[in-house]
Amino acid sequence: MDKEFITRGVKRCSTRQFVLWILPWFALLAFGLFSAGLCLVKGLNQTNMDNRFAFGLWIFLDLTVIALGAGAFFTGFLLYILKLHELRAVINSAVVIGLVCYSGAVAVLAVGVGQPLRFWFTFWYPNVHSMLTEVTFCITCYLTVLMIEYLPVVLKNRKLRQVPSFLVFEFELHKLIYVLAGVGTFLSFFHQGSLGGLYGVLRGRPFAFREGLAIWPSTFFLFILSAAAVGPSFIVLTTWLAEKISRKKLVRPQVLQLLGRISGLLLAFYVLAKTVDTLVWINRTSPDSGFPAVQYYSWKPFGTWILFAEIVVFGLIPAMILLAPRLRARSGWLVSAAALACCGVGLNRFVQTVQTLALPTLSFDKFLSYYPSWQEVGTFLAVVAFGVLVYSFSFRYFQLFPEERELQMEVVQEQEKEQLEMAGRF
Amino acid sequence: MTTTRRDLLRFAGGAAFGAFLTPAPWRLITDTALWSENWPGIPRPARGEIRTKFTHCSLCPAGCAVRARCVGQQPVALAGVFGGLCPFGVTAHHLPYHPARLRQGPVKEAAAAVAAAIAKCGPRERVAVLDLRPGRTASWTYRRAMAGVRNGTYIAPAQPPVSVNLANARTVLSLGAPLLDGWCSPANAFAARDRFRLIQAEPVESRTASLADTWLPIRTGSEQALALSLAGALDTRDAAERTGLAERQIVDLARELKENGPALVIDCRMSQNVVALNVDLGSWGRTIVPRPEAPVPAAWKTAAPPAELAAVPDGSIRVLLIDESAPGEYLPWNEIQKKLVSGNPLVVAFACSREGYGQHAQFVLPAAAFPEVTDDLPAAVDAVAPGFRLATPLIPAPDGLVNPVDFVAGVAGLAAPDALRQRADAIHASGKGKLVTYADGKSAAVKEVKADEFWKALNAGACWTGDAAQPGRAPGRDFSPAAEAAVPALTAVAAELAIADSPLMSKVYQESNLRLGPDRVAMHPRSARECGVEDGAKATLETSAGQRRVEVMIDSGICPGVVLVAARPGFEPGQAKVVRI
Amino acid sequence: MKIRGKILFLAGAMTALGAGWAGFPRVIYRSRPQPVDFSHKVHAEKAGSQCEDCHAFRDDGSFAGIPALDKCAGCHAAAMGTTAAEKNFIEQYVTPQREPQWAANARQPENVYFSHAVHVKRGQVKCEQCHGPQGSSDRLPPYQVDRISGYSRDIWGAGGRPGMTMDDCVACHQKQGLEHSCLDCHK
Amino acid sequence: MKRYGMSIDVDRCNGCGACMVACAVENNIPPAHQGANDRKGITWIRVYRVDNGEDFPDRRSAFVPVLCQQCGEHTPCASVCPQQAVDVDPATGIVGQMPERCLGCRYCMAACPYHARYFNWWDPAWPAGMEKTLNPDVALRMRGVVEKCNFCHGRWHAAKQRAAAAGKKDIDPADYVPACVDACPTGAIRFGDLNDSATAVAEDARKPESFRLLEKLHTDPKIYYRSKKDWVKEIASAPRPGARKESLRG
Repeated sequence: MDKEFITRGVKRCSTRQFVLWILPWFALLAFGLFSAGLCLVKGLNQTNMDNRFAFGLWIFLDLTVIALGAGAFFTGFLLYILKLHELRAVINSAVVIGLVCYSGAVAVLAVGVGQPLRFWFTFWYPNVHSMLTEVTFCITCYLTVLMIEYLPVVLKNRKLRQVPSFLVFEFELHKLIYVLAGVGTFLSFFHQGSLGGLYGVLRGRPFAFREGLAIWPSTFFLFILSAAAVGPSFIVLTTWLAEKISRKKLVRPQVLQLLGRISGLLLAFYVLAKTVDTLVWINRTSPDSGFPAVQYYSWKPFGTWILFAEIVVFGLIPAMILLAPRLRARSGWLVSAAALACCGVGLNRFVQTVQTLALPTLSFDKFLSYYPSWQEVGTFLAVVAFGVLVYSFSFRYFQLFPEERELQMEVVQEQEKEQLEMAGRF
Repeated sequence: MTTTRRDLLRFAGGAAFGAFLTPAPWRLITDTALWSENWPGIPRPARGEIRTKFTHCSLCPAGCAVRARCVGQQPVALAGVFGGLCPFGVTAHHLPYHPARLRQGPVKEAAAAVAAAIAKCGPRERVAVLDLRPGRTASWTYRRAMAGVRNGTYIAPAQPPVSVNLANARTVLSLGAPLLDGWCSPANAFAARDRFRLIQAEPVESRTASLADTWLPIRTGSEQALALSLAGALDTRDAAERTGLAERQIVDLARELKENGPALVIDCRMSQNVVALNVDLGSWGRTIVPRPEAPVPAAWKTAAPPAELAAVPDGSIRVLLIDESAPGEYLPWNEIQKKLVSGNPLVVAFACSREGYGQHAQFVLPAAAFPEVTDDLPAAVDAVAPGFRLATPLIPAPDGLVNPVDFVAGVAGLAAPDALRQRADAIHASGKGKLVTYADGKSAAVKEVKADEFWKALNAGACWTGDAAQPGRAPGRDFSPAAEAAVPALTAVAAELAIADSPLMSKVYQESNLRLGPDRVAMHPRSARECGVEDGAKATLETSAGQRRVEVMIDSGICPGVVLVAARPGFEPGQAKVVRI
Repeated sequence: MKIRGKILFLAGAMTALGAGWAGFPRVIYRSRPQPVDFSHKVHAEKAGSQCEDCHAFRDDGSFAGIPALDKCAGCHAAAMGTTAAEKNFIEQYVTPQREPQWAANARQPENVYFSHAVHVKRGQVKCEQCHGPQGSSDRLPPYQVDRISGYSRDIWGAGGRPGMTMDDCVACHQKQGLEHSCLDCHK
Repeated sequence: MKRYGMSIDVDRCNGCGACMVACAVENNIPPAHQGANDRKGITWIRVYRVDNGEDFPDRRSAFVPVLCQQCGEHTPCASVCPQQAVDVDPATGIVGQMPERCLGCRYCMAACPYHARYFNWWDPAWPAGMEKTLNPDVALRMRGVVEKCNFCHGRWHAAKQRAAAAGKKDIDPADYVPACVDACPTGAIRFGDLNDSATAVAEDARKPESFRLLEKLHTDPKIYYRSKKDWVKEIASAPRPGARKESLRG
């Protein structure tokens, strides 16, 4: 029934099948919206956050999804600025992923503040010294950019093309795309950084506090680097998932390998930088503020293992795999390495947000624990469901993978050739 | 021509565009934010002229002088006149609004029932008043009333026969008395604090203990033994065994008390042994003097003498009127119950809430809460000279309350027109002492003020202090041997004084763990392990006061084998059991 | 066809503009009449009274604001003039000892701390500077309150009214170089 | 320019909690919601119980009142607030918090090493009738905003007004004393202008046994604690796991 919406020349599952696929996600979304509603109407007492654990699951979610969404800006940057044309194959899907991640993050931020009605104060009375101001400005701006970048994808839809003015508009937009990519890149570089700064500037939390260049602590740059590193990995991951779920070939393996290679390269840099930063912090920054770094890791369960896992298991190892052409060539290795990298960035954001708050600062403090309430988890899941839905719809009705059609042709031709050959035999 | 969908879209587009050029959308955004400033349901503090009123806090016998900051007539903040107040005093002006506060009661029915019960009182059966805070003018009225009733008895918890003079002390040994935590007026205690060395002998590290110069952690119930051995009436080895101290410590302590005098030994009720020990140490007349009392009208001398509960024969009280509106030391209910007649005795309690004896009484009649009461205060345990201090109401009492004094006087057919005024006049007539007014801090000799002015001043915020009486002959040093009580496996000890508290006290026991909340107990890790509970565990606590659900807290400052509980009215230290739920 | 589109667009814009500029202010404010129609002018001329005579300071420097009934009753125990307003006032309020519920246009929000003593006595600010020519007005301005925010129009509203909005305060404080922190004026 | 500060004699504090409730009375802080606990309540000044880590009978405790330390140098909370709801008053050195401007993002709470900032998790509510006892000099806060100690700013306003009414240029120090100082029965807390070396506070601050919490963070707190006991002085420094048993009460 929705045939005329589906791009020519690509196969999509039957409407019934599609409905069956999205229904559970819609259910999840509904539940999530309900719990978010509770938090908005009854207030944040619905969460398990408290005066000492002022941030919880949500801020962790924000930092993580935005790091993963970095693929959007970085792929754009590689494609339009550095002219890596192979990446045209994944740029659309990258944009969708970016859109999903950023809109999700903004939504959660809106639920997470005590007085959402005052959201505009940040724009009207901004405190330029606050990292959160930088974050808010950049995220909102970049979200608009993403929407504009998303428009062409939408307008290319088979049905919408029928409106002539849309076509014109879309064409005009295309001229803009380089500007957009540039702006987008700048903005996201900036707020990936300010998200890192968010905790790096906390002088009162020596576990997170870092020295740095000018007004920016070292975490500012580490976040940019790590985000740029895992962004491509996440695209590899999602594309692979899409291929598996839709049981189709969507991009040429070389593209994914290229992404993997870039990811690995940056990850290697990141691991190096992170190591240096950690050493400086352990030997200078932390002791200078009166906190011997060893004590952070003597509060169970957050022992030194967490540092090891962050840098080696989820940093060095995937970087090695992705840098080794042989391993990279095998999709199994490629994907699992990408997955490792993504977990790594997640762990790093977790350490930044949760462990920082759990550790005591006053000598008579306790080591604190925190478990999110179901309302918090629900809101978290809403973002996930929202993401899956947007991606599914975009995948079904828009052309996320331009190469898909050709790949399909090739498959068909091969089949025909075989048939001919067979015919020739007899 | 027809309007198409496009036309509508165009119109709408234009409207949207135009709207942004008007103040409306921006104003709406602003207004919603402003609306969040006066969020619905947030009360608005009343404005008005700021006035200052004075009174005396009647929450405990210390009776601190209070300066009240009022908006119009309503007190909004209390502060001490001679220094700080305890947290209960600071928030006392909330008590009338306490959710558990009693506002209505079957007054007529109670009066009728009492009259009927008195009418059919047997020859041996008694009508009794239990007064938790003796020494007040109200107490005198009760005693006079009981003198007028057949077999009328006035019962009160034993009062300290002496009061202490902290100002003179150089060494103070406190046997479990919370000297710095509400035993006497905090202003006095801390004014004198820097001049004496404080030795606290107590099984738990109480607030006083943590501030004391020396804390002697002794076993529960061994205070008397320590006192006796210090007086040489008990062998040191024996005492060491009972208290859990080293003999050496006891010997040193004894020496210190002798050498670094004037010494003062106190315990919660200034028991006979402790008084005798003080006499022994030669403190009589220096750090310890007989309890002073302000003059009373000669006509009152016919009043019934105070009786201790123990002195009343069992099963003899038919009518018991309990005044707990002025809280003091609560006598354990099971003791009281023994004294009641077997066949339906009548118990009437006058109280602000059902918390206390109300649970056991047939009738609970609502009495005035602190800033509404008109009452006076007995001499505090740290008052060397006689005094007269009024607790005058800061706000009018709501309708439907009963004044226990009037009720009892009515029962006895005693005309008690304004006993407080009579007392004041008697004091004035004595011509002794001086009148200290708080507003200006001036003091005038009583001789110089007229009776009316005297009375007016007392009501407007002033106190009368008489001349310190001569100590007279010291009481003979006769010691009552400390009963060798078997120490139970787990002993419950009260953490706080049981005082009615404001909802805001949640700051110190719910929103922080500074004080032990009513639903919490604290114990040493070891005894917790023995009971099979750990920190934060839910458990049931069984004491003589009954059973209740509590949350366990670990505190290694508590003597093993002791469970620290927040005292409730009627609670008494003793055997306890903590069972995990 | 094209023209028609433009016309429709403009029509839409015009409607919105009209509604936003003319209609909206009427909708957003709720108006409340004053209990008594009181003339500052009359009192200033006939009784020759100054502002301070009725709007007095207390000893602690706090400002009494609108005088209570007894102040009025001091003169108006019985009718002094012949106006219906006064007659009405005496019957409605003085005789039954009922405080008139004045609607104070100048009452600042709960979160604002404004001390008349500091401004008038130390700052030497004239009443008119903020309240406008209230003293010579013949009738009280109607009390207009924002339906959503609940603030009086003088406190947070359109221009053309006496300057008692936060922006007015800030402007003056900046001029005087007296602007330190939020808590200077907020409580 | 004044620099208001406080000195707290830890050896004198008996942990009665009068300061905590007096603060709540003065600043219109509501009683706890039944769901509140020691981590969700609002206590602008909070008395912690610390101990020397020994076991009975060698255990000794001390009580440490902790309120906003009014940091003077790169004040952690002021710099992070995205919408200027936190500011340091140059005239008094007091760190101010504007509930009406606050977005409730709680970034400042994460930034504060002294845990002196509190969030309104619930709508403020009082038992029926008790709202009559609210203080008109302090505005009530709404749900979803952060609040903290501001040295009883309402009293500062009142003092300024009294001075103006009396035609005086400067306020009388006796007129401006925070509620906790007023209420403290032990006289452990002193308040005054640290810039004026004659004040008792400035004197205390100079005493050898006086210290400030986490001084090495270079936030220049204006609350000076002091104690003669060495194990009490340790509370000034960073936590050392195992050195002191967790103080489970207080």
